Amino acid sequence: MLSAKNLTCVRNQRVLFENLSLELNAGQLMYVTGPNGAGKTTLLRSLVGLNQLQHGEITFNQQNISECGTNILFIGHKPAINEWLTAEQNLLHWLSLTQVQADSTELLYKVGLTGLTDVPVRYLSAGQKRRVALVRMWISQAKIWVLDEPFTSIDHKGVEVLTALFKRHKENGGYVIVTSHQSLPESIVDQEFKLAYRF
Amino acid sequence: MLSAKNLTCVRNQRVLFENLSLELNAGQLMYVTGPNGAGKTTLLRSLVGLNQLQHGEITFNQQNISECGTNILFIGHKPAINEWLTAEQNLLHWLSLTQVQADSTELLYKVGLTGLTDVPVRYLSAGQKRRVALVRMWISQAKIWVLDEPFTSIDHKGVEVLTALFKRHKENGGYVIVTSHQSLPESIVDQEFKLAYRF
Amino acid sequence: MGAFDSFAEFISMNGYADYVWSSYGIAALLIVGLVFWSKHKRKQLIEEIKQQDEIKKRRSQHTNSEMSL
Amino acid sequence: MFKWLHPYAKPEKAYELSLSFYKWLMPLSLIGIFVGCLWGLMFAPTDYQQGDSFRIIYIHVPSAIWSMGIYMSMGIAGFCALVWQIRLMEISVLAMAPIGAIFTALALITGSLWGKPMWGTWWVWDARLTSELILLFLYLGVFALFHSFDDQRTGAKAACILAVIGMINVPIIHYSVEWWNTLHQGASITKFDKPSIAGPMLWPLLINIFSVLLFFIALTGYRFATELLRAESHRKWVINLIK
Amino acid sequence: MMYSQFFKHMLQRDFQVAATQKHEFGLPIIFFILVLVLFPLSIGPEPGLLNRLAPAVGWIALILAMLIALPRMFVEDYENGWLEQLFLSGYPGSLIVSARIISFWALYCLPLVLTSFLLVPFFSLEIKLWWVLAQTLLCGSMLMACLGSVASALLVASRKGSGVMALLVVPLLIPALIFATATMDAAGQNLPITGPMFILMALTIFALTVAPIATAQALKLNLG
Amino acid sequence: MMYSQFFKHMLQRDFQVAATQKHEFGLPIIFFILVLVLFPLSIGPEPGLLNRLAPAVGWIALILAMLIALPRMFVEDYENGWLEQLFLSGYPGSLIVSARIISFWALYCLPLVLTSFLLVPFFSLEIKLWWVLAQTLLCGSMLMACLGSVASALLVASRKGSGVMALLVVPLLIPALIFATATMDAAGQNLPITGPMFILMALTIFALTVAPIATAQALKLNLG
Ligand code: HEM
Ligand SMILES: Nc1ncnc2c1ncn2[C@@H]1O[C@H](COP(=O)(O)OP(=O)(O)OP(=O)(O)O)[C@@H](O)[C@H]1O
Ligand SMILES: Nc1ncnc2c1ncn2[C@@H]1O[C@H](COP(=O)(O)OP(=O)(O)OP(=O)(O)O)[C@@H](O)[C@H]1O
Ligand SMILES: [Mg+2]
Ligand SMILES: [Mg+2]
Repeated sequence: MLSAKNLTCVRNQRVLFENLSLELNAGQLMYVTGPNGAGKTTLLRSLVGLNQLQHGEITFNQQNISECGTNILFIGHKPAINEWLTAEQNLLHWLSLTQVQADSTELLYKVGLTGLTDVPVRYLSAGQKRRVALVRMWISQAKIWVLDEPFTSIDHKGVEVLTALFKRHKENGGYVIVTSHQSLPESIVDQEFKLAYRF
Repeated sequence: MLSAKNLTCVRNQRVLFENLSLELNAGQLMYVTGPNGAGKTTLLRSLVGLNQLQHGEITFNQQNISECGTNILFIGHKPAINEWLTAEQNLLHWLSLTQVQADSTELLYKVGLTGLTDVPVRYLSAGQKRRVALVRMWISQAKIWVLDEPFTSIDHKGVEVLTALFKRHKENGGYVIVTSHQSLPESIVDQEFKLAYRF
Repeated sequence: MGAFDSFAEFISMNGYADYVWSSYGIAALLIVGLVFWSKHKRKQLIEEIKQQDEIKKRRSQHTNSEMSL
Repeated sequence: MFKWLHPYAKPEKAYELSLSFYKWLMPLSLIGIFVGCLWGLMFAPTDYQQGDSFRIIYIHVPSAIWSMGIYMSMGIAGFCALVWQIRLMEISVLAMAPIGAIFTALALITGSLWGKPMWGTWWVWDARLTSELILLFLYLGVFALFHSFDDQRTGAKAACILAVIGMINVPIIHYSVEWWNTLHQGASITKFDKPSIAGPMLWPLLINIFSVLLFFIALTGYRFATELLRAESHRKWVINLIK
Repeated sequence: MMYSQFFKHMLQRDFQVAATQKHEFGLPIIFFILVLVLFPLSIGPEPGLLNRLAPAVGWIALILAMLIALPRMFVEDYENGWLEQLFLSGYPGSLIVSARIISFWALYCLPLVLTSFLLVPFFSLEIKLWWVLAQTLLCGSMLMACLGSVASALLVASRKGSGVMALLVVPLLIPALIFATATMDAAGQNLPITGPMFILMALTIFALTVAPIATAQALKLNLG
Repeated sequence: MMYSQFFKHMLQRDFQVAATQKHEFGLPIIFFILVLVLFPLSIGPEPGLLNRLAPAVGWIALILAMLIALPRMFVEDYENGWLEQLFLSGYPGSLIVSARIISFWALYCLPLVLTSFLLVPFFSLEIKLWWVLAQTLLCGSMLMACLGSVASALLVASRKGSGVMALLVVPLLIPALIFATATMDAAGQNLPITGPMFILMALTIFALTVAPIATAQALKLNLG
């Protein structure tokens, strides 16, 4: 169980959220919504330990979140991709960072990048770049997926595939936390977490 | 009337589009769709003259497109914003570049950035950054709007406002060319232009 | 006049006036300047904090985070 | 001891304490400096070798000595800040840096003003002079580093890291005097290695050295209070205090 | 009229950006000073030798400090898309570019020339000679800003940084360096300096007329 | 076992990135060579003088070339988010950092040291002396890579580039420079060089042990 207690984040004297607590059980998906600037990104980064909080603690199965590195998959606004390398090279580096065995050609086929494997990522279109980052979801062995606007620049079919992927992960007992301004089908959302814009 | 004839673009030996022609009349909106990597961005950049084409010519009222600078508003993937300046400073520079008289405070109010005017743009959230770029649509005196995925990172209400804005521009006899992976309400789309992914 | 025979001699520092007086002058300038700069900074800061406090108050009434036509 | 210190770890208390340092020590130090300078300028006997140019010593030596002293205290404070995560220490590093930089600049300026009549040039590349110049760069580095960050807290921590690392340099610079002089012909400063300072000359110097120390403490207190206000600017006590 | 206003505005924006990135723009100066200091440190404290090297060190420090600043001439505006908006706005490219060259020179080169005064105490350079040196540096930095703007525009999309920049700019700068050395030699021997100085100025003026056009072309190439 | 594999892989990735950005990584070398060339050009061709200056020029060129390369040590991976993924991956920060320091050194410093051989023909430096110089440069560049990694990590978020970098690194490097000069002087006079050389090595080893930890801290500071 992933639980966060009393999170407080203040930015430039504006309270983004205060005493926020949340809990997520295995096999659940939490859909974080809110208007622009509400603090969704900040919350997600805090949950994976990439943000210093004024207050609060986050645990996963009674363990502090900063100690479960390999159990987290975080895909944020930044793609973690070197634009000078090809999609395949980027993927291979990711594979060996997470020590997963997988066939890179097949994976790139799955995200629709066949034929573009030898093109440096900087020539790809916005959506294709995003796909190179999202391919991590296919091979992830992490329990917790924290995804910040995964659908950005992704076309209709892509969005459907991603939702299906969430579903599969949930069925395998994974945790998904996702933000998006595009609505998710209600059938897969277990908790909706609304962040309001605070002044 | 905006018309493009026989546009051909080849990238790295892949034909993105070939002998593509289109026409758009005053007061019309063209919705360019297509899967990731189809060439939407490339097409839009070509239309405003930012891309070298293998073939083809683009005219606006019988004038070559490269001569109607002030008549085009192009908002692409790149925001044209200096992240070290504040939203207001960025806006003021834009105002004096396009030589428009407008009240910057009111404009920033309209895009929902009041209270954040003195914060450098790099601290703003993804959607807020996007809004700083989109504010140009409110003051634009250009006839032709060319917008590449304007809805990226923008929240629900924002999308509605933007659509309303397209409508108003159309009613004033403007031209709108827009791409997006989020669907536009059919009532405002006059032409849908489908680009297929070509191998 | 202490070590000097006359006031004029004191001023001229037996030929080293430029060096001695300018170093004392610069020293005085820098030290006084530092003190005043620190004071100025403090005033500036207090002004800033006051302003921010007001902004914060105003923020709760006058803010808009939504787009509108 | 910690029981006694503890209340001062509260920002309000620390604020009051540091301001009271300023209140009491500042006038004292200014009087001291004034007396020392006046004594040095008017009453100390003329040096038979250097004439009246030697009177620069009353500014040069105190500022030179404390330029090094301040760096050391800055480094130590930075170390404490990093190891024990003491916020107030971080702030004190920031309070000290500009003062140290000014004293370093002063030592350099007065030194070269003294050097011109004595050595015939404004500057020689001798170990001591050079190391003083490097010290100035270190101070500027701490300052520039702090200002490279938008977040005050991050900037302060980064500045502490540099202050601590820079401290390693101080003893090295100190010893480099020996190594360097053995290789490159020592500059004329060697002549003054054993200054035969007599009592009447020495007293105003001692007064000034001591007064400059007091001045440093007083001004640090003041600047510390300011930086503390900045760091705590959203706290209630600050807002109450200002009104 | 409109052009001059546009020009003024471009300059204003550049200064504003520089003011928000204060350090960024103060830093070539620091680099310059450090180069000046590194020399005596590693050569050793011989006033005669240092004096002899002073003009050369001044020029080398200038070239190196500018090589560091040059790559950033257009890159930020290119990456955030402001540059393409400028070119879309319909103003002539060479106008846009000259505004940038001038603001760059005022922000990055002029301070360096002033800072070169440190050669006087540090390298015991005579003030009279420094004055001549400053003039050559003034011309040289303008020339280098022009050459650099072309190089910077060519490289803007490829993020190649100072290295290729150096390779493009320095060979073209060598004639200027030679005439500057000649000027300094003449000044050192109390000969008239008008001859080489004049050539230096002619080079600079030539570069000033050609560079904006070439730069604008190079930028357009990279936007496509 | 796992750690060593991770380490190896990090190195591999850095080399691969360098290979795709060939120019980027060849460029400090070009800069280095340019500094070597600019000297004789602006000083004039006096073999005696040049010979005397050779070690100093070698060191200065090394420092400057590295100052150009250093800011890029972490910045790309920071901006595209790879660095935060590395820190999320649970490997110790100092391991991540040491891999980077070593690959940086191998890619950017080692070639410079080798290139310094050009001093032999250009400045008529004796080969024996060059050998000593190369040793001091080897130590010095390692030391500088360590110091630079801390500075680079501190500045990674602020995009401050070479200027502040210089201000942070050069003062700390001065002791090394002094000992290197001492070593070269001793070698020039055929005296034993072990004394100063030993201190130089001690400094380097000390830096090697401390830098990864400090750098990791600095990076964490910037990720938050
Ligand atoms: C720019 C030039 C100069 C600089 C940067 C400089 C720097 C310093 C420094 C850092 C100290 C403190 C040393 C210590 O406490 O260990 C010092 C002390 C001193 N300096 Fe200078 N100095 C300069 C020029 C001169 C000149 C020209 C003279 C006299 C002709 C001079 C006379 C002294 C004396 C007498 C002391 C006290 C030495 C002692 O503590 O025994 N200095 N200077
Ligand atoms: N240093 C700062 N100064 C002022 N405001 C800041 C600072 N840092 C962050 N903020 C504010 O904090 C909020 C951060 O929001 P965050 O990026 O988490 O939003 P979000 O919910 O992800 O929005 P979006 O949907 O646009 O991505 C923004 O409103 C931003 O203005
Ligand atoms: N230099 C190049 N080498 C190879 N392929 C290239 C190159 N430049 C562009 N491309 C290809 O051209 C296409 C460009 O697509 P473009 O950016 O126009 O797509 P898009 O329709 O805007 O997609 P998205 O919806 O993802 O934004 C991509 O498929 C890309 O792979
Ligand atoms: Mg966000
Ligand atoms: Mg696109």
